[in-house]
Amino acid sequence: MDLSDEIRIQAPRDVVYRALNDPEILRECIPGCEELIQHSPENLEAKVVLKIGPVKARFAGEVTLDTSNAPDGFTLSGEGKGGAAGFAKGGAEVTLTEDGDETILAYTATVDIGGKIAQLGSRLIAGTAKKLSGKFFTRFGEIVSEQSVG
Amino acid sequence: MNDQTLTPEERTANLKGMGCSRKRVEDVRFTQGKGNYVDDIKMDGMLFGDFVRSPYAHARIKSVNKEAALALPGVIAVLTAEDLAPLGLHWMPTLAGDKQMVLADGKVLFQGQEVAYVVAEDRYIAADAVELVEVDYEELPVLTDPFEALKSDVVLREDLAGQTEGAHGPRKHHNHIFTWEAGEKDATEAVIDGADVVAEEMVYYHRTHPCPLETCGCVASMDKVTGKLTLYGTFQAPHAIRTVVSLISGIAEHNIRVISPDIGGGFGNKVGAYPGYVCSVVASIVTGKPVKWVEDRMENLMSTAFARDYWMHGKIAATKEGKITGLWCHTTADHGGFDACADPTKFPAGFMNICTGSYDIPTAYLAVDGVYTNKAPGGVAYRCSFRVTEAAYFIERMIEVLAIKLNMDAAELRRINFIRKDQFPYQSALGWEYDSGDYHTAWDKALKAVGYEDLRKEQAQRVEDFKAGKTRKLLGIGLTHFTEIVGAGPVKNCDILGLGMFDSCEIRIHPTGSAIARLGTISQGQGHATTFAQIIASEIGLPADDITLEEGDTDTAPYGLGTYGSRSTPVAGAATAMAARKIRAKAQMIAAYLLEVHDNDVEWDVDRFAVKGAPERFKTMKEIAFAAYNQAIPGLEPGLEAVSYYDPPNMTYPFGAYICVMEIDVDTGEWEIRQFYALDDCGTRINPMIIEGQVHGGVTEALAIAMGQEIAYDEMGNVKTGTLMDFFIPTAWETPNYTTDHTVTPSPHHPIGAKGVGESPNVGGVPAFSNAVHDAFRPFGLVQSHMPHDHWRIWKIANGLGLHG
Amino acid sequence: MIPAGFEYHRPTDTASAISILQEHGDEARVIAGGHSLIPMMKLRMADLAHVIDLQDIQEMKGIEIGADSVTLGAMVTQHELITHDGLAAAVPIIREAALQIADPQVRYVGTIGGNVANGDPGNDMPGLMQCLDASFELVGPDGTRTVAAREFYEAAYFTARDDEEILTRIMIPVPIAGTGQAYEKQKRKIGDYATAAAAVMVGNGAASVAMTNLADTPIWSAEASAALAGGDVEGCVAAMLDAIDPVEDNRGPVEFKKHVAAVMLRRAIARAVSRAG
Amino acid sequence: MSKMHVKLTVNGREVEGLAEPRTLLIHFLRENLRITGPHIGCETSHCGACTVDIDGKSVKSCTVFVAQANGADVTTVEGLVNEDGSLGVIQEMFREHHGLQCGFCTPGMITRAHRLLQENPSPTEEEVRFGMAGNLCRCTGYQNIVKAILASADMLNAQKEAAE
Repeated sequence: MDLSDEIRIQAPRDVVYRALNDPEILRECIPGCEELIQHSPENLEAKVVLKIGPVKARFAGEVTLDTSNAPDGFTLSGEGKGGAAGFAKGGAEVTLTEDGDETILAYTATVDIGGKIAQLGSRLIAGTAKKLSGKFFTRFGEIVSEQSVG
Repeated sequence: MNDQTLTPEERTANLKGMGCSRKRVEDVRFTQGKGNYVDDIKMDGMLFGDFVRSPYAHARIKSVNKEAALALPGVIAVLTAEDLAPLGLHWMPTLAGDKQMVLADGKVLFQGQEVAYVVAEDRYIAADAVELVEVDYEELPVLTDPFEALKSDVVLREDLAGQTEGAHGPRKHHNHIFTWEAGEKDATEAVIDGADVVAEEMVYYHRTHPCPLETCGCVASMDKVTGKLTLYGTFQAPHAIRTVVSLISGIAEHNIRVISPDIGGGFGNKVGAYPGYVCSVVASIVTGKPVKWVEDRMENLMSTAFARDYWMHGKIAATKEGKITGLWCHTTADHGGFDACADPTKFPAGFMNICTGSYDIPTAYLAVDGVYTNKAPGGVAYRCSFRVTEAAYFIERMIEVLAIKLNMDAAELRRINFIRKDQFPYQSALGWEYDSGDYHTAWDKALKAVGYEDLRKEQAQRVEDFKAGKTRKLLGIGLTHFTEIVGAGPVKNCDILGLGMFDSCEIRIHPTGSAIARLGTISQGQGHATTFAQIIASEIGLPADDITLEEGDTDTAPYGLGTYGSRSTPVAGAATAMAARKIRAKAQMIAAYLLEVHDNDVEWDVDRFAVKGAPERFKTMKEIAFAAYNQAIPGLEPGLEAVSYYDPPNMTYPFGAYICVMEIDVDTGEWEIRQFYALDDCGTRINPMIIEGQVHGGVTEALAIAMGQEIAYDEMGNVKTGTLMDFFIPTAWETPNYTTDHTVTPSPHHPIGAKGVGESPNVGGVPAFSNAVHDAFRPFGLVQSHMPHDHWRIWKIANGLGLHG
Repeated sequence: MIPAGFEYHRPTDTASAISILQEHGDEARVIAGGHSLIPMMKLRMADLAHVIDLQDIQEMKGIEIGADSVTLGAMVTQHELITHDGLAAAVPIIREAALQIADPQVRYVGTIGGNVANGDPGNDMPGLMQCLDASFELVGPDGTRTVAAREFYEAAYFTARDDEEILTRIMIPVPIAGTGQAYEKQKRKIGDYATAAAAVMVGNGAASVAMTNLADTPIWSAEASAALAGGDVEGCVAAMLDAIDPVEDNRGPVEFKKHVAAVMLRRAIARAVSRAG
Repeated sequence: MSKMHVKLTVNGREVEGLAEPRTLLIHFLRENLRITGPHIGCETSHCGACTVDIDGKSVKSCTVFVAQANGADVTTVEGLVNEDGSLGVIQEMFREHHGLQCGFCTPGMITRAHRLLQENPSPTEEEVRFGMAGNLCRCTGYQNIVKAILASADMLNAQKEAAE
């Protein structure tokens, strides 16, 4: 399943880029994120509680960042394992475009899910993934804008 | 009641023997909830086993961490392949000559595969512990398409790497299992090359699942004092299970008792051996306690035996008048991760070579390639004899496709190609000898019953109305004439894992004239306790109500191969009649002695032997039974019992004519069955009520399969249809009423002429429904589309034909 | 399929239920009929430490038929909706839709509150409530508020209800006399969610149109409703097709769902129009 | 997990027991009380094999926690036999009309049919089919089940008339 969207952030591109690499900010933005540990600039480990309607499952995942294209954007890929609930894997390509003092953040993401969650929830995954990624970027935009303004 | 005052007809009626719609004796317990199914068994100290299963369709297992699970109070053990390996039980043989992992050995090959087996004090703790077993997987590329699998570099079965010879001959590729051929390749291709008309299509019979309402399960109980293992389970073939368990566990066969209690539907799902059985046995041996394992519905649909998944590429040749001259078929068979098909050993594609169907086809060729993929193993005969529903679907689609090519009426095309009554016994081009049949009579009766010509007129009018914008509904007339091959089978060519496919019956008459019969089969709803008693009643003249039937206990029943492939009546039913006849033969001697005449001077009369020419001088079977035990008869042993092991000389070939009239909404893809007529010829009819019930049920399963039921996978190998929300089983609301009918063409080689009927309605039903869908769109140019015909696929047909404006 | 363990609560009033919710936060969930939540718990997809059963809360029960408005307690079952003649007289489309939900057993325990509150786009009642312009009463630690059904749904399972709020009542304006109503649903079989479903009210120069399971929320369209009010059926269908955003699942691909959506909508309109007086 | 005290009336008899709240009613009936008529078929509330009657409602007991049923009046297929132990009318009609084969769905079918006929003593065939749509059968194709229920209705109505 593919997702894409773009948002406008009231902050310069390098600020946005730095924020995207800041585990503390990411932790705050990822819906349900309980823990985000940075093992290296490229490797992160996350613990996320996915709570969607009747579903509530804990995922543990690893995320790898590819920063070779900084600060125009970066790509990330990761896999999360939710035990009996199943697993999810995917990647996202984020591009940052300067627009005056602001930055346009565009992303395209691919998500594949497996296990029970795919068997039972496929009809709801697309909408939920869209909602969650929307939540992430909205929150991200808010925090970065606030920090930048502040 | 004074026997002398009753007419022979009245005495016959009192027996409730063959031909009468005797009420079922089983129902008294079932209707009040007193059946005894495997999950009803509860034993002191019984533990419960549950599986950790793979969420991945293909992955390497890097590690399994049991610690947290073992730390949970109430958890007794967590078994993995490593624990089973020292016992040699981490792999087990399949019925198809392959081997299958009991617990994942280094990697998993399909979603839902068994990885670890948790044993706990009850099922709640076991379920909690399953969550606590941590398995680290490394995902591998997934192959769900057999055609891709045959091209891929990815090696699914690393254990077979480098092996170019499999259980059924050479392997052409590392994901290839076997090639099986029948008929004349060159001759068939020559006929096709030179034919007036050739129709060619790919006919796909999708993957589905028997999905009995009761899932699979067992209770294994090892008595360490006596050394005896008792295994209760949902087994369609208890004796075969006993032998298999003995062979793989090393426990002597006499120390194993396998009991099939009441079974909540089988339909082929409960023929094979599953990892759950092996793990439960091991767990009981290790713990010394009874261990129960019952799978849940998702596990059932994901991991136990699937059915079908045959890609059948066909070519059919004919003269321009429509006389079929040749049939060619190449099948690509998707077997999943292990070849666990339940077929007789010499037939790795079952009886797919019955695919010439009801037609006199002089030349034919069939080749089947088995392929490994990342799907569940199985390939069982789901309410059909081995691969017969695939064969029937194939030929009945090819006939329709040929009719389109010839611009002929499909009913007429069938009629001119049927094997004629005078051709039986008929030798088919692919190697079978059809025992008996009268297809033209059945066909004409069916067409007349539904008013075929009027239906065609109505359909033509409907097409006109549709084109004129007066209706959005089309009318489809689905025709099928099927021939089954059931009753496997002659031991000379049918065995499973080397076990010859005879069956057995032992009858013991008690002194007061009641009886018990024990069989090697096991009912899963077919009503054996009712119908086999009827056979005995007619054969030996004791009332069916006085005869108890016992099946499914290997300690008491004679060895038999079990109930599947419609073999109970053709094989065990024959054994029953033969055992009864042995008893009658002895009874004749006893009667003659009692009547003080020569053996040949008495004759059989419903329920007694009477002196020839003096019917008032007789001895009833009841009297004879008493004498057999209590009177010294020179030259005869006391007692009255007999056993028969019946090795049938041939299969039986039931047939039928089914017609489905279906309304289809072009805009939504919704369908409605307006009429369904099912004529079955299963030879001699033992219990018409039960036959009718079997037909209703079988046609309904066909409806499900044709119209929506499938095991669907996505590209990642996720099972998309793992619950009854998505796995289509019609309710009373979607299911129509059926009209049943029959002709009777007895089997010439079966002692009572019976042929078996439980599976015919599924074999005949699927093409009838599918042909109705195709037929509705034939006037608009549809030739072939794939099942299941759920709403969106029907809509897609209509859309593709430009019917949505 | 065995659920994980939890602590069970059965409060007798809404306030107690809310305080339990507050106390346990994320770990607690209310259940009414339970037929959405319990299967998920059995599949170990929902792991909750506290289950709050609402069955003994009398104030969440009952059907009140007023002159202008119908009030349904959240714990009213589908079965009660079907068998209540007063309700059928006031808002007949509710019975028509409720009969299309699940199966008899599930309708005995499934509640209107559960159906509208959990935000599953497959549920039938949310779209119907949007069509009827119903509003939902939410009670939480900070008191009671009312949210229009048309404002309630954000995404699959995301709604305007806060975690510590309970949906207690549903208020439905009684359509004025002469309004024709119809609910049309295509499904694979009894018990299934809609492949597509349409709720339509039309008459007296007004109209309201909503659809189910064709996006991650129910879809009520002002444009489609306005078009239909003006007698423009094709405009209504076009506007609705613009508003929906179905995804592919086992019920079929997107193009099919869009096509069926239009068919269901046209059929519902035709029936509603035929019933309008 | 701590257990709770559960008290139910089952088939007219008061029963008590200790159970975890998460215990499904079907398991409480089958494992604790050894009432094994209701069966487990699909576990997601689609098949109806576990149907019991709770306080006058047909309910799928695989999707009810015993905690929710605490205090309820439960009837299972075992409770539908006559006082003398003979088969009740619906049970007898299922047998008479061959409305069952493997028998696994039968307890749920009969229990559901019982409630259906309580609410609608003279249903049409269509009403029977709609009213039984929460119960799946893999064996019979429903035709004889429907026949059995319609025959039960006639028989029960005749009995009622005779009693009046």
